Amino acid sequence: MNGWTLTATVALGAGVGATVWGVATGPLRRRVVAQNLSSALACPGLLLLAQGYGRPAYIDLALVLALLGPVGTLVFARLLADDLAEDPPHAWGVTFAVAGYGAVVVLVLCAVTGPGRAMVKLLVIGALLIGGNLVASRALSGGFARSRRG
Amino acid sequence: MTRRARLIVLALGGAGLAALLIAACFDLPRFGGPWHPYGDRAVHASLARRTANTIASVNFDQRAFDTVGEMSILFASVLGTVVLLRQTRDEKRALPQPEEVALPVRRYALVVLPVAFVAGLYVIAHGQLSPGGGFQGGVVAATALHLLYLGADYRALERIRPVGLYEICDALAACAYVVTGLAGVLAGTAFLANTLLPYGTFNTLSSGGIVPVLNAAIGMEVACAVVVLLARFLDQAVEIEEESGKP
Amino acid sequence: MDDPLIVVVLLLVAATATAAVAVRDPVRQALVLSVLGVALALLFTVAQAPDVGLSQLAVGSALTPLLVMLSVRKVRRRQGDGKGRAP
Amino acid sequence: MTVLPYLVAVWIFLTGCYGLATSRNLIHAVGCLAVCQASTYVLLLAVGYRDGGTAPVYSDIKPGSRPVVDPVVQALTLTDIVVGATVTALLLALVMQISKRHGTVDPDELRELRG
Repeated sequence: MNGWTLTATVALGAGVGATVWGVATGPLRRRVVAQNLSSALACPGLLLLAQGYGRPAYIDLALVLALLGPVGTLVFARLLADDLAEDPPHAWGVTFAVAGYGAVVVLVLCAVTGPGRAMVKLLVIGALLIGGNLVASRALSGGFARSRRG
Repeated sequence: MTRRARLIVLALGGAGLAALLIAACFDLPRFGGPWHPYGDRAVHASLARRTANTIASVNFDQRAFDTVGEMSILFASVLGTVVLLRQTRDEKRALPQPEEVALPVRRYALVVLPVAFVAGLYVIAHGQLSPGGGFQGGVVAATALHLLYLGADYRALERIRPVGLYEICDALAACAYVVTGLAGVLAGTAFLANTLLPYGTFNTLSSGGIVPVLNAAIGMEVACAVVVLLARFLDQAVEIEEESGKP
Repeated sequence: MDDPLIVVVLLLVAATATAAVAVRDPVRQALVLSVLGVALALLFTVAQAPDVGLSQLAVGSALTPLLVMLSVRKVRRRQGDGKGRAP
Repeated sequence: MTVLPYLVAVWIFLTGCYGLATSRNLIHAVGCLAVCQASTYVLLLAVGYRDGGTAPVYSDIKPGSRPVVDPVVQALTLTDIVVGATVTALLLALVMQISKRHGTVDPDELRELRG
Protein backbone atom coordinates (compact mmCIF):
# COMPACT_ATOMS: atom_id res chain seq x y z
CA MET A 1 0.00 0.00 0.00
CA ASN A 2 1.50 3.34 -1.01
CA GLY A 3 0.53 6.99 -0.56
CA TRP A 4 -1.66 7.06 -3.65
CA THR A 5 -3.82 4.13 -2.65
CA LEU A 6 -3.96 5.40 0.94
CA THR A 7 -5.26 8.76 -0.29
CA ALA A 8 -7.72 6.93 -2.54
CA THR A 9 -8.94 4.81 0.40
CA VAL A 10 -9.61 7.85 2.56
CA ALA A 11 -11.15 9.90 -0.25
CA LEU A 12 -13.37 7.09 -1.51
CA GLY A 13 -14.40 5.91 1.94
CA ALA A 14 -15.35 9.37 3.16
CA GLY A 15 -16.50 10.98 -0.11
CA VAL A 16 -18.43 8.19 -1.79
CA GLY A 17 -19.65 7.00 1.60
CA ALA A 18 -21.17 10.42 2.20
CA THR A 19 -22.84 10.43 -1.22
CA VAL A 20 -24.32 6.98 -0.53
CA TRP A 21 -25.86 8.40 2.63
CA GLY A 22 -27.03 11.46 0.72
CA VAL A 23 -28.63 9.48 -2.08
CA ALA A 24 -30.42 7.05 0.23
CA THR A 25 -32.09 9.59 2.50
CA GLY A 26 -33.62 13.03 2.43
CA PRO A 27 -35.61 15.00 -0.10
CA LEU A 28 -35.29 14.49 -3.85
CA ARG A 29 -33.22 17.62 -4.34
CA ARG A 30 -30.51 16.29 -2.04
CA ARG A 31 -30.54 12.88 -3.69
CA VAL A 32 -29.92 14.15 -7.21
CA VAL A 33 -27.01 16.29 -6.00
CA ALA A 34 -25.53 13.28 -4.21
CA GLN A 35 -25.85 11.20 -7.37
CA ASN A 36 -24.01 13.87 -9.35
CA LEU A 37 -21.26 14.16 -6.76
CA SER A 38 -20.77 10.39 -6.54
CA SER A 39 -19.37 10.25 -10.07
CA ALA A 40 -17.42 13.47 -9.55
CA LEU A 41 -15.77 11.97 -6.45
CA ALA A 42 -15.18 8.49 -7.85
CA CYS A 43 -13.40 9.74 -10.97
CA PRO A 44 -10.39 11.30 -9.16
CA GLY A 45 -10.36 8.16 -7.01
CA LEU A 46 -9.93 6.05 -10.14
CA LEU A 47 -7.07 8.30 -11.29
CA LEU A 48 -5.35 7.91 -7.92
CA LEU A 49 -5.80 4.13 -8.08
CA ALA A 50 -4.31 3.97 -11.59
CA GLN A 51 -1.27 5.86 -10.29
CA GLY A 52 -1.08 3.78 -7.11
CA TYR A 53 -1.14 0.46 -8.96
CA GLY A 54 1.37 1.73 -11.52
CA ARG A 55 -1.03 0.91 -14.36
CA PRO A 56 -1.60 3.77 -16.85
CA ALA A 57 -4.10 1.51 -18.66
CA TYR A 58 -6.59 1.92 -15.80
CA ILE A 59 -7.00 5.60 -16.72
CA ASP A 60 -9.52 4.60 -19.41
CA LEU A 61 -12.02 3.93 -16.63
CA ALA A 62 -11.73 7.49 -15.37
CA LEU A 63 -12.16 8.73 -18.95
CA VAL A 64 -15.39 6.77 -19.40
CA LEU A 65 -16.70 7.87 -16.00
CA ALA A 66 -15.87 11.52 -16.71
CA LEU A 67 -17.82 11.22 -19.98
CA LEU A 68 -20.83 9.21 -18.85
CA GLY A 69 -21.25 10.27 -15.21
CA PRO A 70 -22.64 13.73 -16.10
CA VAL A 71 -24.76 12.09 -18.82
CA GLY A 72 -26.42 10.01 -16.12
CA THR A 73 -27.15 13.15 -14.11
CA LEU A 74 -28.56 14.82 -17.23
CA VAL A 75 -30.95 11.86 -17.56
CA PHE A 76 -32.33 12.60 -14.11
CA ALA A 77 -32.31 16.37 -14.65
CA ARG A 78 -34.30 15.94 -17.85
CA LEU A 79 -36.80 13.34 -16.74
CA LEU A 80 -37.35 14.78 -13.26
CA ALA A 81 -37.49 18.39 -14.49
CA ASP A 82 -41.06 18.90 -13.27
CA ASP A 83 -40.35 17.57 -9.77
CA LEU A 84 -37.12 19.52 -9.46
CA ALA A 85 -38.67 22.77 -10.70
CA GLU A 86 -40.84 22.95 -7.59
CA ASP A 87 -37.92 22.41 -5.25
CA PRO A 88 -34.65 23.11 -7.05
CA PRO A 89 -31.37 22.01 -5.46
CA HIS A 90 -28.90 24.66 -4.34
CA ALA A 91 -25.61 23.04 -3.50
CA TRP A 92 -23.05 25.14 -5.30
CA GLY A 93 -20.69 25.18 -2.30
CA VAL A 94 -20.29 21.40 -2.22
CA THR A 95 -20.19 21.22 -6.01
CA PHE A 96 -17.32 23.69 -6.27
CA ALA A 97 -15.48 21.96 -3.41
CA VAL A 98 -15.69 18.63 -5.24
CA ALA A 99 -14.67 20.24 -8.53
CA GLY A 100 -11.67 21.77 -6.74
CA TYR A 101 -10.73 18.36 -5.34
CA GLY A 102 -10.85 16.90 -8.86
CA ALA A 103 -8.67 19.75 -10.17
CA VAL A 104 -6.09 19.26 -7.41
CA VAL A 105 -5.86 15.51 -8.06
CA VAL A 106 -5.48 16.02 -11.82
CA LEU A 107 -2.80 18.71 -11.38
CA VAL A 108 -0.79 16.67 -8.88
CA LEU A 109 -0.91 13.64 -11.19
CA CYS A 110 0.13 15.84 -14.12
CA ALA A 111 3.12 17.08 -12.14
CA VAL A 112 4.12 13.49 -11.34
CA THR A 113 3.58 12.20 -14.90
CA GLY A 114 5.55 14.91 -16.65
CA PRO A 115 4.84 16.18 -20.15
CA GLY A 116 3.72 13.73 -22.80
CA ARG A 117 0.67 11.90 -24.13
CA ALA A 118 -0.32 10.70 -20.67
CA MET A 119 -0.44 14.28 -19.39
CA VAL A 120 -2.66 15.39 -22.28
CA LYS A 121 -5.03 12.52 -21.50
CA LEU A 122 -5.10 13.51 -17.82
CA LEU A 123 -5.88 17.12 -18.68
CA VAL A 124 -8.68 16.05 -21.05
CA ILE A 125 -10.18 13.88 -18.31
CA GLY A 126 -9.89 16.75 -15.83
CA ALA A 127 -11.60 19.19 -18.17
CA LEU A 128 -14.41 16.73 -18.97
CA LEU A 129 -14.84 15.90 -15.29
CA ILE A 130 -15.06 19.45 -13.97
CA GLY A 131 -17.00 20.82 -16.95
CA GLY A 132 -19.42 17.90 -16.85
CA ASN A 133 -19.92 18.19 -13.12
CA LEU A 134 -20.67 21.92 -13.26
CA VAL A 135 -22.97 21.62 -16.28
CA ALA A 136 -24.84 18.74 -14.65
CA SER A 137 -25.34 20.85 -11.50
CA ARG A 138 -26.58 23.69 -13.65
CA ALA A 139 -29.01 21.33 -15.37
CA LEU A 140 -30.30 20.10 -12.01
CA SER A 141 -30.99 23.60 -10.74
CA GLY A 142 -33.20 24.67 -13.61
CA GLY A 143 -31.54 23.60 -16.86
CA PHE A 144 -34.84 22.33 -18.16
CA ALA A 145 -36.85 24.92 -16.30
CA ARG A 146 -39.69 25.55 -18.67
CA SER A 147 -40.00 21.93 -19.57
CA ARG A 148 -43.18 20.60 -20.98
CA ARG A 149 -43.70 17.01 -21.86
CA GLY A 150 -41.22 15.78 -24.44
CA MET B 1 -51.66 -16.71 0.02
CA THR B 2 -51.87 -13.69 2.25
CA ARG B 3 -49.06 -11.20 2.57
CA ARG B 4 -48.28 -12.42 6.06
CA ALA B 5 -48.03 -16.08 5.07
CA ARG B 6 -45.81 -15.09 2.17
CA LEU B 7 -43.45 -13.24 4.50
CA ILE B 8 -43.22 -16.28 6.80
CA VAL B 9 -42.36 -18.55 3.86
CA LEU B 10 -39.83 -15.99 2.68
CA ALA B 11 -38.21 -15.77 6.11
CA LEU B 12 -37.95 -19.58 6.40
CA GLY B 13 -36.54 -20.00 2.90
CA GLY B 14 -34.21 -17.05 3.28
CA ALA B 15 -32.85 -18.31 6.61
CA GLY B 16 -32.19 -21.77 5.14
CA LEU B 17 -30.55 -20.31 2.06
CA ALA B 18 -28.45 -17.96 4.16
CA ALA B 19 -27.23 -20.81 6.36
CA LEU B 20 -26.26 -22.91 3.33
CA LEU B 21 -24.54 -20.01 1.55
CA ILE B 22 -22.55 -18.99 4.62
CA ALA B 23 -21.47 -22.60 5.16
CA ALA B 24 -20.37 -22.65 1.51
CA CYS B 25 -18.39 -19.42 1.95
CA PHE B 26 -16.10 -21.06 4.48
CA ASP B 27 -15.34 -23.92 2.09
CA LEU B 28 -14.50 -21.75 -0.92
CA PRO B 29 -10.85 -21.25 -1.86
CA ARG B 30 -9.30 -18.57 0.37
CA PHE B 31 -9.85 -15.00 -0.90
CA GLY B 32 -6.66 -13.82 -2.59
CA GLY B 33 -5.09 -17.28 -2.61
CA PRO B 34 -2.40 -18.20 -5.16
CA TRP B 35 -4.19 -21.19 -6.70
CA HIS B 36 -5.73 -20.25 -10.08
CA PRO B 37 -5.12 -23.16 -12.48
CA TYR B 38 -7.49 -21.96 -15.22
CA GLY B 39 -6.30 -18.38 -14.99
CA ASP B 40 -2.65 -19.32 -15.36
CA ARG B 41 -3.35 -21.48 -18.39
CA ALA B 42 -5.53 -18.80 -19.97
CA VAL B 43 -2.77 -16.20 -19.57
CA HIS B 44 -0.27 -18.60 -21.10
CA ALA B 45 -2.52 -19.37 -24.09
CA SER B 46 -3.25 -15.69 -24.62
CA LEU B 47 0.43 -14.76 -24.69
CA ALA B 48 1.14 -17.63 -27.09
CA ARG B 49 -1.38 -16.07 -29.49
CA ARG B 50 0.07 -12.57 -28.96
CA THR B 51 -3.07 -11.02 -27.49
CA ALA B 52 -2.08 -8.39 -24.92
CA ASN B 53 -5.46 -8.25 -23.15
CA THR B 54 -5.99 -11.72 -21.73
CA ILE B 55 -9.65 -11.03 -21.00
CA ALA B 56 -10.31 -10.24 -24.67
CA SER B 57 -8.48 -13.42 -25.58
CA VAL B 58 -10.71 -15.47 -23.25
CA ASN B 59 -13.84 -13.81 -24.63
CA PHE B 60 -13.11 -13.89 -28.33
CA ASP B 61 -10.68 -16.77 -28.72
CA GLN B 62 -10.52 -19.36 -25.97
CA ARG B 63 -14.20 -19.14 -25.06
CA ALA B 64 -15.50 -17.59 -28.27
CA PHE B 65 -18.26 -20.18 -28.45
CA ASP B 66 -19.53 -19.04 -25.06
CA THR B 67 -19.72 -15.52 -26.42
CA VAL B 68 -22.00 -16.79 -29.21
CA GLY B 69 -24.38 -17.80 -26.44
CA GLU B 70 -24.14 -14.42 -24.73
CA MET B 71 -24.68 -12.69 -28.05
CA SER B 72 -27.78 -14.72 -28.79
CA ILE B 73 -29.24 -13.84 -25.36
CA LEU B 74 -28.58 -10.18 -26.14
CA PHE B 75 -30.12 -10.51 -29.59
CA ALA B 76 -33.15 -12.39 -28.26
CA SER B 77 -33.85 -9.90 -25.50
CA VAL B 78 -33.63 -6.99 -27.95
CA LEU B 79 -36.00 -8.85 -30.26
CA GLY B 80 -38.37 -9.48 -27.37
CA THR B 81 -38.33 -5.82 -26.37
CA VAL B 82 -39.01 -4.70 -29.94
CA VAL B 83 -41.99 -7.06 -30.17
CA LEU B 84 -43.36 -6.07 -26.75
CA LEU B 85 -43.06 -2.33 -27.31
CA ARG B 86 -44.39 -2.07 -30.86
CA GLN B 87 -47.13 0.42 -31.61
CA THR B 88 -50.49 -1.29 -31.38
CA ARG B 89 -53.65 -0.36 -33.28
CA ASP B 90 -55.27 1.54 -30.41
CA GLU B 91 -52.28 3.81 -29.98
CA LYS B 92 -51.41 6.96 -31.82
CA ARG B 93 -48.25 8.97 -32.14
CA ALA B 94 -48.18 12.50 -30.81
CA LEU B 95 -45.28 14.70 -31.78
CA PRO B 96 -43.51 15.83 -28.61
CA GLN B 97 -43.03 19.54 -28.19
CA PRO B 98 -39.46 20.78 -28.41
CA GLU B 99 -37.79 21.25 -25.07
CA GLU B 100 -36.25 24.53 -23.97
CA VAL B 101 -32.81 23.63 -22.73
CA ALA B 102 -30.51 26.03 -20.90
CA LEU B 103 -27.71 27.15 -23.19
CA PRO B 104 -24.72 25.71 -21.26
CA VAL B 105 -26.39 22.31 -21.10
CA ARG B 106 -27.09 22.34 -24.83
CA ARG B 107 -23.53 23.39 -25.64
CA TYR B 108 -22.13 20.74 -23.32
CA ALA B 109 -24.23 18.03 -24.98
CA LEU B 110 -23.15 19.06 -28.47
CA VAL B 111 -19.45 19.19 -27.50
CA VAL B 112 -19.38 15.95 -25.52
CA LEU B 113 -21.43 13.91 -28.02
CA PRO B 114 -18.59 13.51 -30.58
CA VAL B 115 -15.99 13.09 -27.82
CA ALA B 116 -17.97 10.31 -26.16
CA PHE B 117 -18.69 8.63 -29.49
CA VAL B 118 -14.99 8.64 -30.42
CA ALA B 119 -14.12 7.39 -26.93
CA GLY B 120 -16.54 4.50 -27.51
CA LEU B 121 -14.88 3.64 -30.81
CA TYR B 122 -11.45 3.90 -29.12
CA VAL B 123 -12.55 1.48 -26.41
CA ILE B 124 -13.75 -0.98 -29.06
CA ALA B 125 -10.65 -0.65 -31.23
CA HIS B 126 -8.20 -1.14 -28.36
CA GLY B 127 -10.16 -4.07 -26.96
CA GLN B 128 -7.39 -6.61 -27.51
CA LEU B 129 -4.69 -4.33 -26.04
CA SER B 130 -5.88 -2.24 -23.10
CA PRO B 131 -9.00 -2.63 -20.91
CA GLY B 132 -12.08 -2.39 -23.07
CA GLY B 133 -13.63 -4.22 -25.97
CA GLY B 134 -16.76 -4.52 -28.00
CA PHE B 135 -19.17 -4.96 -25.11
CA GLN B 136 -18.06 -1.83 -23.24
CA GLY B 137 -17.30 0.40 -26.21
CA GLY B 138 -20.58 -0.45 -27.91
CA VAL B 139 -22.57 0.74 -24.91
CA VAL B 140 -20.51 3.95 -24.62
CA ALA B 141 -20.92 4.82 -28.30
CA ALA B 142 -24.66 4.11 -28.26
CA THR B 143 -25.20 6.11 -25.08
CA ALA B 144 -23.27 9.02 -26.60
CA LEU B 145 -25.84 9.34 -29.40
CA HIS B 146 -28.59 9.86 -26.86
CA LEU B 147 -26.97 13.03 -25.59
CA LEU B 148 -28.85 14.57 -28.47
CA TYR B 149 -32.12 13.72 -26.70
CA LEU B 150 -30.85 14.94 -23.36
CA GLY B 151 -29.27 18.16 -24.59
CA ALA B 152 -31.41 19.09 -27.54
CA ASP B 153 -34.73 17.43 -28.19
CA TYR B 154 -36.24 14.21 -29.33
CA ARG B 155 -36.77 15.22 -32.95
CA ALA B 156 -33.07 16.03 -33.38
CA LEU B 157 -32.28 12.51 -32.24
CA GLU B 158 -34.80 10.99 -34.63
CA ARG B 159 -33.12 12.70 -37.57
CA ILE B 160 -29.76 11.00 -37.02
CA ARG B 161 -31.21 7.69 -35.98
CA PRO B 162 -33.06 5.69 -38.63
CA VAL B 163 -34.04 2.77 -36.41
CA GLY B 164 -34.55 0.38 -39.32
CA LEU B 165 -30.94 0.79 -40.35
CA TYR B 166 -29.74 0.01 -36.85
CA GLU B 167 -31.92 -3.09 -36.72
CA ILE B 168 -30.34 -4.32 -39.96
CA CYS B 169 -26.84 -3.56 -38.64
CA ASP B 170 -27.64 -5.44 -35.45
CA ALA B 171 -28.58 -8.56 -37.43
CA LEU B 172 -25.59 -8.14 -39.76
CA ALA B 173 -23.16 -7.93 -36.85
CA ALA B 174 -24.61 -11.08 -35.28
CA CYS B 175 -24.25 -12.83 -38.65
CA ALA B 176 -20.68 -11.55 -39.05
CA TYR B 177 -19.71 -13.20 -35.78
CA VAL B 178 -21.16 -16.56 -36.77
CA VAL B 179 -19.77 -16.36 -40.32
CA THR B 180 -16.27 -15.69 -38.93
CA GLY B 181 -16.73 -18.84 -36.89
CA LEU B 182 -17.96 -20.85 -39.87
CA ALA B 183 -14.96 -19.71 -41.90
CA GLY B 184 -12.89 -21.76 -39.48
CA VAL B 185 -14.98 -24.83 -40.28
CA LEU B 186 -14.58 -24.27 -44.03
CA ALA B 187 -10.82 -23.92 -43.61
CA GLY B 188 -10.78 -27.40 -42.13
CA THR B 189 -10.41 -26.58 -38.41
CA ALA B 190 -13.10 -26.05 -35.79
CA PHE B 191 -15.92 -23.51 -35.35
CA LEU B 192 -14.41 -20.20 -34.16
CA ALA B 193 -10.88 -21.66 -34.03
CA ASN B 194 -8.28 -18.91 -34.07
CA THR B 195 -6.19 -20.32 -36.93
CA LEU B 196 -7.29 -18.28 -39.94
CA LEU B 197 -5.40 -15.05 -39.57
CA PRO B 198 -1.75 -14.45 -38.68
CA TYR B 199 -1.22 -13.63 -35.01
CA GLY B 200 0.72 -10.45 -35.82
CA THR B 201 3.05 -8.50 -33.52
CA PHE B 202 2.37 -8.47 -29.79
CA ASN B 203 0.69 -5.27 -28.51
CA THR B 204 -0.32 -3.80 -31.87
CA LEU B 205 -3.84 -3.16 -33.19
CA SER B 206 -3.73 -6.06 -35.64
CA SER B 207 -2.47 -8.68 -33.19
CA GLY B 208 -4.37 -11.70 -31.98
CA GLY B 209 -5.68 -13.37 -35.15
CA ILE B 210 -9.50 -13.31 -35.25
CA VAL B 211 -9.82 -11.52 -31.89
CA PRO B 212 -10.05 -7.98 -33.39
CA VAL B 213 -12.58 -9.20 -36.00
CA LEU B 214 -14.90 -10.78 -33.45
CA ASN B 215 -14.38 -7.81 -31.14
CA ALA B 216 -15.50 -5.39 -33.85
CA ALA B 217 -18.53 -7.57 -34.67
CA ILE B 218 -19.58 -7.59 -31.01
CA GLY B 219 -19.00 -3.85 -30.72
CA MET B 220 -21.32 -3.18 -33.65
CA GLU B 221 -23.87 -5.65 -32.34
CA VAL B 222 -23.98 -4.13 -28.86
CA ALA B 223 -24.04 -0.53 -30.11
CA CYS B 224 -26.91 -1.21 -32.53
CA ALA B 225 -28.77 -3.28 -29.93
CA VAL B 226 -28.64 -0.48 -27.36
CA VAL B 227 -29.73 2.12 -29.91
CA VAL B 228 -32.71 -0.03 -30.93
CA LEU B 229 -33.63 -0.72 -27.29
CA LEU B 230 -33.53 2.94 -26.30
CA ALA B 231 -35.42 3.91 -29.44
CA ARG B 232 -38.32 1.63 -28.43
CA PHE B 233 -38.29 2.92 -24.86
CA LEU B 234 -38.19 6.55 -25.98
CA ASP B 235 -41.02 5.93 -28.45
CA GLN B 236 -43.16 4.53 -25.66
CA ALA B 237 -42.30 7.17 -23.09
CA VAL B 238 -42.34 10.23 -25.30
CA GLU B 239 -44.36 9.68 -28.44
CA ILE B 240 -46.90 6.90 -28.28
CA GLU B 241 -50.20 7.65 -26.58
CA GLU B 242 -53.39 5.74 -26.28
CA GLU B 243 -56.30 7.03 -28.24
CA SER B 244 -58.60 8.49 -25.67
CA GLY B 245 -62.16 7.24 -25.57
CA LYS B 246 -61.43 3.78 -26.91
CA PRO B 247 -61.24 0.89 -24.46
CA MET C 1 -1.49 -5.86 -0.04
CA ASP C 2 -4.27 -3.32 -0.35
CA ASP C 3 -6.54 -4.99 2.14
CA PRO C 4 -8.02 -1.85 3.80
CA LEU C 5 -8.96 -0.48 0.39
CA ILE C 6 -10.79 -3.68 -0.57
CA VAL C 7 -12.63 -3.79 2.77
CA VAL C 8 -13.72 -0.14 2.47
CA VAL C 9 -15.02 -0.57 -1.06
CA LEU C 10 -16.76 -3.87 -0.24
CA LEU C 11 -18.61 -2.23 2.64
CA LEU C 12 -19.51 0.68 0.38
CA VAL C 13 -21.04 -1.74 -2.15
CA ALA C 14 -22.93 -3.64 0.55
CA ALA C 15 -24.35 -0.42 2.00
CA THR C 16 -25.40 0.89 -1.42
CA ALA C 17 -27.04 -2.41 -2.36
CA THR C 18 -29.01 -2.41 0.89
CA ALA C 19 -30.10 1.17 0.23
CA ALA C 20 -31.14 0.24 -3.32
CA VAL C 21 -33.52 -2.37 -1.91
CA ALA C 22 -34.75 -0.29 1.02
CA VAL C 23 -35.69 2.73 -1.12
CA ARG C 24 -39.16 1.82 -2.39
CA ASP C 25 -39.94 4.58 -4.85
CA PRO C 26 -38.67 3.56 -8.34
CA VAL C 27 -37.37 7.07 -9.15
CA ARG C 28 -35.30 7.27 -6.00
CA GLN C 29 -34.23 3.68 -6.47
CA ALA C 30 -32.92 4.59 -9.91
CA LEU C 31 -30.74 7.25 -8.28
CA VAL C 32 -29.36 4.71 -5.80
CA LEU C 33 -28.82 2.15 -8.57
CA SER C 34 -26.75 4.70 -10.44
CA VAL C 35 -24.53 5.19 -7.37
CA LEU C 36 -24.41 1.40 -6.95
CA GLY C 37 -23.01 1.18 -10.48
CA VAL C 38 -20.20 3.59 -9.58
CA ALA C 39 -19.48 1.73 -6.32
CA LEU C 40 -19.34 -1.61 -8.16
CA ALA C 41 -16.98 -0.11 -10.74
CA LEU C 42 -14.70 1.00 -7.91
CA LEU C 43 -14.82 -2.50 -6.41
CA PHE C 44 -13.93 -4.06 -9.76
CA THR C 45 -11.00 -1.68 -10.15
CA VAL C 46 -9.76 -2.52 -6.68
CA ALA C 47 -10.17 -6.23 -7.47
CA GLN C 48 -7.90 -5.65 -10.51
CA ALA C 49 -10.62 -6.13 -13.10
CA PRO C 50 -10.54 -2.92 -15.18
CA ASP C 51 -12.41 -4.51 -18.10
CA VAL C 52 -15.30 -5.43 -15.85
CA GLY C 53 -15.23 -1.98 -14.23
CA LEU C 54 -15.43 -0.36 -17.65
CA SER C 55 -18.40 -2.56 -18.52
CA GLN C 56 -20.16 -1.62 -15.30
CA LEU C 57 -19.48 2.10 -15.79
CA ALA C 58 -20.78 2.02 -19.36
CA VAL C 59 -23.98 0.25 -18.35
CA GLY C 60 -24.60 1.54 -14.84
CA SER C 61 -23.90 5.25 -15.11
CA ALA C 62 -26.29 6.25 -17.89
CA LEU C 63 -28.01 3.31 -19.62
CA THR C 64 -29.80 1.60 -16.73
CA PRO C 65 -31.05 4.87 -15.16
CA LEU C 66 -32.34 6.02 -18.54
CA LEU C 67 -34.24 2.75 -19.08
CA VAL C 68 -35.76 2.81 -15.59
CA MET C 69 -36.71 6.49 -15.77
CA LEU C 70 -38.36 6.07 -19.17
CA SER C 71 -40.39 3.12 -17.85
CA VAL C 72 -41.45 5.13 -14.80
CA ARG C 73 -42.54 8.01 -17.01
CA LYS C 74 -44.59 5.74 -19.24
CA VAL C 75 -46.25 3.93 -16.33
CA ARG C 76 -46.98 7.17 -14.47
CA ARG C 77 -48.44 8.83 -17.54
CA ARG C 78 -50.73 5.90 -18.07
CA GLN C 79 -51.90 5.86 -14.50
CA GLY C 80 -52.23 9.65 -14.53
CA ASP C 81 -54.45 9.37 -17.61
CA GLY C 82 -56.39 6.43 -16.26
CA LYS C 83 -57.38 8.14 -13.05
CA GLY C 84 -59.51 10.71 -14.85
CA ARG C 85 -61.55 8.17 -16.77
CA ALA C 86 -63.27 4.99 -15.79
CA PRO C 87 -60.90 2.05 -16.28
CA MET D 1 -11.24 -11.25 6.82
CA THR D 2 -10.59 -13.89 4.17
CA VAL D 3 -14.30 -14.67 3.76
CA LEU D 4 -15.57 -11.09 3.92
CA PRO D 5 -15.99 -10.70 0.12
CA TYR D 6 -18.01 -13.93 -0.08
CA LEU D 7 -20.17 -12.85 2.85
CA VAL D 8 -20.78 -9.49 1.17
CA ALA D 9 -21.91 -11.34 -1.97
CA VAL D 10 -24.30 -13.47 0.12
CA TRP D 11 -25.64 -10.37 1.88
CA ILE D 12 -26.28 -8.55 -1.41
CA PHE D 13 -28.03 -11.60 -2.87
CA LEU D 14 -30.29 -12.12 0.15
CA THR D 15 -31.19 -8.42 0.40
CA GLY D 16 -32.03 -8.41 -3.30
CA CYS D 17 -34.26 -11.47 -2.86
CA TYR D 18 -36.00 -9.85 0.12
CA GLY D 19 -36.69 -6.72 -1.92
CA LEU D 20 -37.93 -8.82 -4.83
CA ALA D 21 -40.39 -10.72 -2.66
CA THR D 22 -41.77 -7.75 -0.73
CA SER D 23 -41.83 -5.22 -3.57
CA ARG D 24 -45.07 -3.33 -4.19
CA ASN D 25 -44.03 -2.01 -7.57
CA LEU D 26 -42.79 -4.11 -10.49
CA ILE D 27 -40.27 -1.47 -11.59
CA HIS D 28 -38.79 -1.57 -8.10
CA ALA D 29 -38.71 -5.38 -8.35
CA VAL D 30 -36.68 -5.17 -11.56
CA GLY D 31 -34.22 -2.92 -9.74
CA CYS D 32 -33.95 -5.49 -6.95
CA LEU D 33 -33.20 -8.14 -9.56
CA ALA D 34 -30.33 -5.93 -10.77
CA VAL D 35 -29.03 -5.91 -7.18
CA CYS D 36 -29.18 -9.74 -7.11
CA GLN D 37 -27.19 -9.81 -10.35
CA ALA D 38 -24.56 -7.58 -8.76
CA SER D 39 -23.98 -10.21 -6.07
CA THR D 40 -22.88 -12.75 -8.70
CA TYR D 41 -20.30 -10.29 -10.04
CA VAL D 42 -18.89 -9.75 -6.55
CA LEU D 43 -18.70 -13.50 -5.93
CA LEU D 44 -17.01 -14.30 -9.26
CA LEU D 45 -14.39 -11.58 -8.93
CA ALA D 46 -13.70 -12.53 -5.31
CA VAL D 47 -12.98 -16.09 -6.44
CA GLY D 48 -10.55 -14.86 -9.08
CA TYR D 49 -8.60 -12.40 -6.92
CA ARG D 50 -4.95 -12.99 -6.02
CA ASP D 51 -3.10 -11.08 -3.30
CA GLY D 52 -0.72 -8.54 -4.79
CA GLY D 53 -1.88 -9.42 -8.29
CA THR D 54 -2.67 -7.03 -11.11
CA ALA D 55 -4.87 -7.22 -14.17
CA PRO D 56 -3.63 -9.60 -16.90
CA VAL D 57 -3.57 -6.78 -19.45
CA TYR D 58 -0.13 -6.45 -20.98
CA SER D 59 -0.43 -3.15 -22.85
CA ASP D 60 1.61 -1.30 -20.21
CA ILE D 61 3.52 -3.98 -18.27
CA LYS D 62 5.86 -6.75 -19.40
CA PRO D 63 4.45 -10.30 -19.41
CA GLY D 64 5.64 -12.19 -16.37
CA SER D 65 6.83 -9.13 -14.47
CA ARG D 66 4.00 -9.18 -11.90
CA PRO D 67 1.57 -11.80 -10.57
CA VAL D 68 -1.84 -11.57 -12.22
CA VAL D 69 -5.42 -12.28 -11.19
CA ASP D 70 -7.68 -14.82 -12.92
CA PRO D 71 -8.87 -13.58 -16.34
CA VAL D 72 -11.50 -16.31 -16.89
CA VAL D 73 -13.93 -15.12 -14.21
CA GLN D 74 -13.44 -11.53 -15.39
CA ALA D 75 -14.43 -12.50 -18.93
CA LEU D 76 -17.57 -14.23 -17.60
CA THR D 77 -18.54 -11.20 -15.54
CA LEU D 78 -17.92 -8.61 -18.20
CA THR D 79 -20.18 -10.19 -20.81
CA ASP D 80 -22.85 -10.79 -18.21
CA ILE D 81 -23.02 -7.13 -17.18
CA VAL D 82 -23.91 -5.96 -20.68
CA VAL D 83 -26.22 -8.89 -21.41
CA GLY D 84 -27.84 -8.38 -18.00
CA ALA D 85 -28.65 -4.78 -18.91
CA THR D 86 -30.51 -5.86 -22.04
CA VAL D 87 -32.40 -8.48 -20.05
CA THR D 88 -33.35 -5.72 -17.58
CA ALA D 89 -34.66 -3.77 -20.56
CA LEU D 90 -36.76 -6.78 -21.62
CA LEU D 91 -38.24 -7.05 -18.13
CA LEU D 92 -39.02 -3.33 -18.06
CA ALA D 93 -40.76 -3.73 -21.42
CA LEU D 94 -42.86 -6.50 -19.86
CA VAL D 95 -43.74 -4.17 -16.98
CA MET D 96 -44.89 -1.52 -19.44
CA GLN D 97 -47.11 -4.07 -21.17
CA ILE D 98 -48.59 -5.14 -17.82
CA SER D 99 -49.28 -1.52 -16.99
CA LYS D 100 -51.03 -1.09 -20.35
CA ARG D 101 -53.17 -4.20 -19.96
CA HIS D 102 -54.10 -3.94 -16.30
CA GLY D 103 -53.52 -0.32 -15.35
CA THR D 104 -51.40 -1.18 -12.34
CA VAL D 105 -47.87 -2.34 -11.55
CA ASP D 106 -48.53 -3.53 -8.00
CA PRO D 107 -48.14 -7.34 -7.91
CA ASP D 108 -50.77 -7.69 -5.17
CA GLU D 109 -53.39 -5.78 -7.14
CA LEU D 110 -52.49 -7.83 -10.21
CA ARG D 111 -53.20 -11.03 -8.33
CA GLU D 112 -56.62 -9.73 -7.29
CA LEU D 113 -57.41 -8.83 -10.89
CA ARG D 114 -56.78 -12.38 -12.00
CA GLY D 115 -59.26 -13.53 -9.38
